[in-house]
Amino acid sequence: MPPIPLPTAVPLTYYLILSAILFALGVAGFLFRKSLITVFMSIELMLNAVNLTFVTFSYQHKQVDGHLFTFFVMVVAAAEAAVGLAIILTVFKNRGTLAVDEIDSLKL
Amino acid sequence: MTLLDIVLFLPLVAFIVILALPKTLSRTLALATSMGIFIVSLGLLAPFLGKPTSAVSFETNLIWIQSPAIRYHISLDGLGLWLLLLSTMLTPLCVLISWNYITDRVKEYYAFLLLLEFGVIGVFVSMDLFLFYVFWEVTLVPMYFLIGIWGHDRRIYATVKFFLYTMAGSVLMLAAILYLYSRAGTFDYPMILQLLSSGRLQLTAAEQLPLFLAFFIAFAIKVPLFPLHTWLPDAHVEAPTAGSVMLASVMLKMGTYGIVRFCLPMFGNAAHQCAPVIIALAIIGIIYGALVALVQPNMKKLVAYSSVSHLGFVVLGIFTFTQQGMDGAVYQMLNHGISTGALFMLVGFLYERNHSLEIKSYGGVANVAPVLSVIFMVTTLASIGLPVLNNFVGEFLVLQGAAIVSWKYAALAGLGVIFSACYMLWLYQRAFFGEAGEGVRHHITDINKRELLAIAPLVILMVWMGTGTSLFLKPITAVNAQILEQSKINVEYQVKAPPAPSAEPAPATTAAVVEVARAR
Amino acid sequence: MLVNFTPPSASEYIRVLPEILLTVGGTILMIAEGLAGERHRRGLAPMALAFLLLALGGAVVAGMDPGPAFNNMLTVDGYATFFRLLVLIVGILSVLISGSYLTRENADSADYYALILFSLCGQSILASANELIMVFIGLEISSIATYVLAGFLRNDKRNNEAAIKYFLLGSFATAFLLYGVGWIYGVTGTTNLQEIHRFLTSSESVYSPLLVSACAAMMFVGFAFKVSAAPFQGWAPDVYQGAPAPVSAFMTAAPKAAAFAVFLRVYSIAFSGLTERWQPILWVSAMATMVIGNFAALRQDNIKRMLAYSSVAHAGYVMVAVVAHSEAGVAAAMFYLASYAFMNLGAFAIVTHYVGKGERYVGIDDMAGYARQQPLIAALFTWFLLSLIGVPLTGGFFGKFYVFKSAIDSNLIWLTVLGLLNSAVAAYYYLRIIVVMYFHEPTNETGAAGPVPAGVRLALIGSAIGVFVLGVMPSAVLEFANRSAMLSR
Amino acid sequence: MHHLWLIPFFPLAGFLVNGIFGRRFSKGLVSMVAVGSVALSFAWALKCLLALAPLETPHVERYFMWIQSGSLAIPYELSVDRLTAIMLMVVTGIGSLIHIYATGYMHDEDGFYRFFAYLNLFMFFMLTLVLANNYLLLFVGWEGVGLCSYLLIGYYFLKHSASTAGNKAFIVNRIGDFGFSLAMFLIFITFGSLDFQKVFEAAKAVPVEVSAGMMTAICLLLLVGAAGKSAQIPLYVWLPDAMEGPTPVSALIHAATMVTAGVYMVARSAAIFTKAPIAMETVAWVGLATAVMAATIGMTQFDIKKVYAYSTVSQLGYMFLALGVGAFSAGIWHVVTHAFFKALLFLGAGSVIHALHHEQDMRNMGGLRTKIPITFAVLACAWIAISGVPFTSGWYSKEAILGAVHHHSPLMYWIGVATAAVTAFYVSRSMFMTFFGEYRGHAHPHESPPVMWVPLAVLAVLSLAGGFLFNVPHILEPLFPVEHGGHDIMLEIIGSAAGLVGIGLAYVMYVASPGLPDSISSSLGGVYRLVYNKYYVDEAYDATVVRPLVSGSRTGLWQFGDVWLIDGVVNGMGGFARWIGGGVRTLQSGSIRSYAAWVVAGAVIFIIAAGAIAGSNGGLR
Repeated sequence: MPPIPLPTAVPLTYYLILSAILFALGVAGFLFRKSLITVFMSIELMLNAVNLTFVTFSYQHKQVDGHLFTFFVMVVAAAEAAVGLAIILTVFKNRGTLAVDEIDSLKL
Repeated sequence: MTLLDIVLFLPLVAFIVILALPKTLSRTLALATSMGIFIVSLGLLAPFLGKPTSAVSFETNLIWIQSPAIRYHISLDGLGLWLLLLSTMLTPLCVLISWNYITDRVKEYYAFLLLLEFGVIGVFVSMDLFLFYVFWEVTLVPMYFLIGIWGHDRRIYATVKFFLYTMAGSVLMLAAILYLYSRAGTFDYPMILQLLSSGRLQLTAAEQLPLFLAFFIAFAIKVPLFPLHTWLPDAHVEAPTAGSVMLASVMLKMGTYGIVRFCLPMFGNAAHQCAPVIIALAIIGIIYGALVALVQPNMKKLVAYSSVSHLGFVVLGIFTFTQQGMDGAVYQMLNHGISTGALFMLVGFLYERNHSLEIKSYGGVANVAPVLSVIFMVTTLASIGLPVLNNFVGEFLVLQGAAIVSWKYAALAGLGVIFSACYMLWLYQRAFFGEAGEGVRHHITDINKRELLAIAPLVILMVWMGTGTSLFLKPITAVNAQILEQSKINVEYQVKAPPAPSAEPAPATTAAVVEVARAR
Repeated sequence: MLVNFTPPSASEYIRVLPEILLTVGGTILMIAEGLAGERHRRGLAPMALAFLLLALGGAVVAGMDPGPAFNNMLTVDGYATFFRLLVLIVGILSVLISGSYLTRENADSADYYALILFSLCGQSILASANELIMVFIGLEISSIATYVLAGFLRNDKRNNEAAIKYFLLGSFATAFLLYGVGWIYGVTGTTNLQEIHRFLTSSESVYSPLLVSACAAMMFVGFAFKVSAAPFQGWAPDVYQGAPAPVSAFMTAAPKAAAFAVFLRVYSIAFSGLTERWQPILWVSAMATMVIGNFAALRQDNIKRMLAYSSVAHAGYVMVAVVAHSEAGVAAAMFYLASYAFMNLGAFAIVTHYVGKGERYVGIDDMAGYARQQPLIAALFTWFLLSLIGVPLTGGFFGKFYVFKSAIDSNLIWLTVLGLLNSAVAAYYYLRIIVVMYFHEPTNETGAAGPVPAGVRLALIGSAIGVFVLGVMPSAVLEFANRSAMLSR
Repeated sequence: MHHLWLIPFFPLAGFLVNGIFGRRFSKGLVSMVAVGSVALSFAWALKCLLALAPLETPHVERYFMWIQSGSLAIPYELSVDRLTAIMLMVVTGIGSLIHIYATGYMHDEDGFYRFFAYLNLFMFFMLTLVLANNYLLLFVGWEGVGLCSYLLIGYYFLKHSASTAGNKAFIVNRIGDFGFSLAMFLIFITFGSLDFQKVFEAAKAVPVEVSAGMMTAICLLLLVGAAGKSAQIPLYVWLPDAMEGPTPVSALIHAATMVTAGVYMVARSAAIFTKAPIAMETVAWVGLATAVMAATIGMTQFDIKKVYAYSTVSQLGYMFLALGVGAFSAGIWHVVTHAFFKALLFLGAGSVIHALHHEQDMRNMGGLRTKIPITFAVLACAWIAISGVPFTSGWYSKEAILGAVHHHSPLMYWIGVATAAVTAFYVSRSMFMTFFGEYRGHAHPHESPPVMWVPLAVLAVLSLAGGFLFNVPHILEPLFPVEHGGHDIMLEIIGSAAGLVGIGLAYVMYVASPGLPDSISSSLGGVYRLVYNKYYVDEAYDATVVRPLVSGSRTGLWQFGDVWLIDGVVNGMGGFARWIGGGVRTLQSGSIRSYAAWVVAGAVIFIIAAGAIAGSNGGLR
C-alpha cells in the first residue's frame, strides 16, 4: 500500500512547526489560564500536538508505527480526561470554585 | 572465633537479653553481664604481658559483605588493648553509679549502656575502615538517648547538638573512606597500609591533605579539639552521670585513637604538614580550656572544660611525632579516662545528694563527707598531674616530646599544668573546705559502699598507673614505634605527579590487593 | 514492522505474568465488590493481598526466564524483576496499612485496592519497558490510578487538592515527555531503546546532537517530575501531604521507584552516548533536590509534609547515583530505592496509624511522649528514622553508602561531600521526631496512641526486617542489583 | 644493697596506716605510728650511712623501671652521697624531733590522725626528694612535698584564709615546678638522660658558657623551680601565708626541710651551674635581694610566726647567695644550721602560742621570760644562733657564706653584712617583745609539757653546737672543693659585730626606750607603710595577674569567646540552615501555576544547557 502523496506545496516541516506551536500554546494555556477546565484542555492540546508530530514523522519514515502511537496517546488521553474531569468535579463540589489559583491550601 | 569476638559481641547479647527480660531484672542483669564482660576481657591481656611487641593478636578476618568487599576484620594491639579494657571496666562501674539514680525507663537505660559498650569496643578493634565507621556511628545512638532521656533540663539541645556535631564530622570521614576505597580497592586497613608502604598505592599531596583533613576533622570534633569543642560542655552538663563518664572516659578517646590509628600511618605527609597548625590549636585548647574552666560556676562544666584542656595534651603529644610524645599521648588517653571519669562520678555523687551542680551550693563538704572528700582530693590531684598519680606520667612524656620539637611548645603547654592546679584546687576549696552550710549539712552524706565500689578501682588505677607504668606503657610504646615508622615522610609525596583520576581502581592496584590477600 | 508478524509465544506471556495477574486481580476485585455487597468489605484487603502475592510469585516466575517479550517492547531481565518485586512488595505493605485506615475513614472500597493493583501494573510495565511508547503507557497507567488514589477520600479537601495538583502537573509533565518521545521517533525512526542507542552511536547516522539533546531534555522533564527531582519537585510535598496517609506511603515508594527504574534504563541504554553531556545538568539537579528536600524539611511541623520533603531529599540521593552514570551507580540506585521503600513504608505505616480519624494528629508535637505509650512502636519508628538518617547497620546507611561510593568511583567528589553534609543536616529533622517521642512527656492533646491494628503491625514488622536485612546482610540484594545493573550490555 | 628504699618507706607505711585506720585509733596509737615510723626511718638512714661510710663515691640502688619510652628511661633509683647523707640526717633527725613535739602540740586538735598522716607523707616525699638519683624522681619528691605543704597549710580547712593560703602555696609552687620541668626537658634533650651521674658526667665535658646558652637556660629554669620551692623573689609570696598551718608544720616544712629543697637541688646540680656563670650571678643576686627584702619586712611584722617566716625567706636568700657565689658547701652548711635554729624558733614560738592559747600577736605578749622559762631558755639559744653570736651554729655557716661572698664581690658582702645586722635586730625584737617587759595579754600562760620541750632542748643544743659539731664544708670536700683560702679574722669580726649591733639596737628600742619604734615608724611614714605592707607585692600580683586572668577568662574567653563567638558560630550554622530552609520553603508556594512555571523553566534550562553542552561538542553529525 503506497502512501498517498501529499501536496508538495506543504513540506513536512510545516507540520512540525504547527505541532510545536500547538504544544507551546498548550503550555501557555496551562500557565496563564485561570479555570481548571481550560487548564485541563491545554493539556489535551499538548497531547494533540504530540499526535501531530507522531503522524508527521510516521509519514516521513514511511512507517505505521507513528500512527499507532497516536492511537495509544488518544486512548490514554481519554482515560486521563475521564479521571481528570472527575477530580475537577469533586474539587468543584468541595470548594465551589474552578479557579486554579484558589487551590493552594497545601504549601510551604 | 577468638576471645576478642566474644568480648565484642557479648555486650550486644547482653543488650538483647536486657531488652527481652522484664525490667525488674534489668539492673542486676546489666551489672552481672558487664562484670562478666570485664572479667572475660581481662583474658585479652595474655599476649601483651611478655616482651613488648607491635604484633596484633586475636585477629579475625572474615568477609562480611562480598562486593564491595567489606570485611569483619578485628584484631587487638597495644593501642586498642587498654582503651578496650577501659571501656569494659567502666561499664560495670557505670551500672553501679546509676543503681539508684536511674528510676525511669530502667530497662532502656541499661540496654543503651550495653549497646554503647558494644559500639566503643568495636571502634577500638576494627581493622576495616568500613567496619570502623559503622561502629563509630553506632556509638552515637545510645549516647544520644542516654543524654536525651535521662539528662538534665537542657538535655534536648545538648544531645541534638552532640549528635549533629559528630555526624557532620563523620560524614566527611565517610567520604574520605570511600575515596580511599576507590584508590586502594579495599577497606581493609592493614592491606591499605601495606599498599602504601610498598608504594603500590601512592597518594599525592593534593589527595592526602583533603583525606587527612576529612579524617582529622571527624576525630577532632570527637576529641574535641579547640575550636570544635562547644558540644562537649553542653553534653557533659546535661548527661546523666554514667553518660558523662562514658562520654569523657571512652568516647572522647575514640577521636584521639582514630588520629593515632588512622591519620598518622595513612597520611604521614599531610600530618606532618599540618602539625604546626594542629599543635597550635592543641596548645590554645590546653590554655583556653583551663582558663575557661577556671571561671565555671558549674562543676560539671568545669570538668568538661578541663577535658578540653587535657585532651589538648593528647593531641599535642601525637603531633610531636616523637616516641615520648606519642607514648605520653596514648597514656594520657587512659589517664584522662580514669581521672576525669572519676571526677564525673564524684560530681555525680554530690548531685545525687544535693541536686545541684552549682559550686556555690556546696562548701564544707569535707566536714560531713570525709571519705568522699579524700577520694575527691586524690582524683583532683591525679587530674592536675601530681607525680605518683597517673596523669603526671602522661603529661610529662607529652611535654618532653613537645620540648624535643620546640621548647616553646612545652613552655606554652606547661602553662596548662599551672592553670589546672588553679581551677581544680579552687573548685576543691569552694566545694569542700570551709564551714558546711545548711543545705550541705542536711543533704550530704558520706560515700556509701556501692559508690565506694564504683570509684575504688579508678583510685587504685590512678596510683598504679602513676607508679608502675611498665605494664601499661610497654605495649603502647611498641605500637607507637611502629606508627611513627609508618608516618615517616614519604619523599615521593611532593614530586609525584597526580595520576589521572580513574573511575575504577587501577588494574595494577587490584592485582596488588589480590596478591597481598594471598600473601596473608 | 507488522509485516513479519508472528504471534507471541507462551513464554512471552509468562514474562508479563505479573501484569496479567494484577489486571485480572484488579478487575475481579471491582466485580467482587459489586457481587458481594456491603457486608463483605472486610475481605477486600486480604483478597487484594492474595492477588499481590500471586503477582509476586508471577514476577518471580517471569524473572526465571528472562528475555524480550512482544516484539521486544518489553524486556524481562534481572533489572525488571528487581523493580517488579520491589513495587509489589511496596504494594503489599501499602495494602497492609490501608485496611484499618479506610475502615476508620468509612471508605472501605474495592476500588481502592483495584487502583493500587492497576497502578502497580503500570509500574511493573515501567520496570520492564524497553520501548518509549511502553514507557509512556506504563507511566500513564501508574499515574492515572495514582491520581485517583491521591484524591480517594472525595469529601476531604486536602485529598481533592492533592489529586488535582498531581493530576494537572503530572499530565503536564507527561506531555513534555511525550513530545520528546515524538521527536526522538522523528530523528531516529524508532522508539526501541537499543535501536535508538544504535542509531545515535552509529557512525553512519546523520542527526543533530543539539536536537537529540533537546529531545532527551524534554523526556527527562517527564522523568524528573515523576521522581520529584528539582526543579520539578514542586508538586511532591503538597501531594504527599494532602493524599491519604497510606496512599502517600505508596506514592513515595512505588511510583518513584518505577520512575527511577525507567529513567535509569532510558538514560543508560538509549542515551548512553549522550550521558557524559548530561552529567553537569543532573549534578545540579541532584544537588538542588537534596538541598530543597532537606532544608525545607527543617522547617516543617507537619509530620507528613516533613516526610514528603524527606522523600524529595532521598530522591536527590538516588539522583547522585544517576549522575555517577556507571553500573555501580545503577546498582546503588536500585539498592537505595529498595531500602528507602522499606524505611519509608515503615515510617508512614506508623504515621498512618497515628494520625487518627480525619488525619487530625499530623503535627510532630502530637507525638509527644509516644515512647511511653507505645514503646515498641516508638522503637520501630526510631529504627526507621535512624535508617532515614543513614546510621550504620540500617538499610538506609548502606543505601547512602553505595550511592556515594558510586559517586566517588565516578570522581564526583564534591557531590559526595556536599551530599553527605546534606545527610548530616537531614539528621536534625529526623531526630526531632525522636526527641518528641522520647524526650517529651505525653500531653492530653496527643494522638491515637491506641493499639496498633494487625495489618499495620505486620507491615511494620516486614519493613523493620527489610531495613535490618538490608542494613546488616545487604550482600544478597546488592549482588542481585549488581548483576542486574548491566543494562547497556 | 642496703635497702635504701626502706628509708622513705617507713613514713609511707605510717601514712597509710594512719590515713586508712587512724580514725579508729587512739591518739596515742596514732602518735606511736607516726613518730615510730619517722624514728625508724632515721635509724635506718643512720645504719645505712654507717655501713656505707666513708661514701667517697655515690652509692646507687636501682629497683625497677618506672617510665620507659624510647630513649627516655626513668628507673626507680635511689642514691646516697655525702650531700644526701647530710640532708638525710637533717630531715629524719629534725623530722623525728618535730614529730615528737607535734604529738604534744596537736593533742587537742580534731583530725589528729589526719595531721600525722600528712606529716608522714611529707617525710616520705622529702626523703624521696633527697634520695632520688634522677631529676624526675627528685621532681616526684619535689611536687609531693608541695602537696603535703598544701594539705598541711590548709589543715584548718574551716578557715577560709587557711585553704586560700594552701592554694596559693600550691599554685606558686606550680609556677616554680613549671620552670623545673622545662629545665628537665632541656636536660634530657641536651644530655640524653635525667640520671644524675650521666648528666653530671656529660656536663663536665661542656665548656663554661661565656654568653647565655643552653646551660644558662637550664640553670635559670632550675632557678625558677628553686625560687618557687625555696621562696625566693619573685615567688616567695606563698611562704608568709603558709603560716596558716599548724606551727610544727611551719617548723618542719616551711623552715627546716622543704623550703631548703631548692638549695639542695641547686647544690645537687652544681656540675651544671658551674658551667653557667650568668646563671650563677643571677642566683646570687636573687638570693641577696630576697635576703634584704624579707629581712626588712621582718622588722615590721607583729605576728610572731610572720616574723620568723620572713626570717626564713631572708635566710634562704642567704643560702642562695652562697650558692650563687659558688660556695655550695657553705650554702648547705647554712641549710643545716638554719634547720636547727629556725626549727627551734618556730617550735619555740609554737610553744609560746600554745602557752597563750593561740595568741600570735607579739603586741599581746611580753614578760613571758618568767612565766614560761624553759621555752625562753631554748628560744634564747636559737636567738643567739640566728643572730650570729660567735661560735654558735649560725655564726659558723654565716661566716662561711660571707667569706665566700667577700671573695666574690665586696658589694655583695657589705649588703650581706647589713642584712645580718637586720636579721639580728628583728629576731631580738621578737624576743624582747615576747619575753621582756610587761605581759600585755589576757590569757593565762602555762608551760608546755615535756613532750614538747624535750625536743626543743635537743634542738637548742644543736643550735648552739651544731656548727662546731658538723663541719659541713669539710664533709662535702669530695663534692665541692673549697676554693678560697683560710679564714679571714677581719671578716669574722665584722660579721660577728653586725650581729651584736643588731641585738643591741633592738635592746635599745624595745627594752631600754620602748617609745622609740613608734616614733621612728611614724617619722618614716610612707616607707614604713610600704615595708609594713610587704611592699604591696601580693596586691600587685593580685591586680596584675590574678584578677585580669580571672575576669579575662570569664568575660573574654568564656562569655565572649566560647559562648558568644564559637558557640554562636555553631548555633549560627544551625540558624543559617533553618534560614535556608525558610527560603527554600517559599518555592513551594502551593500554587499549581508556579509549579508549572518551574516545570517549564526547568525544561527550558535543561534544553538550553543540554544544547549548550552538545553545541560545544560540534553540530550536525
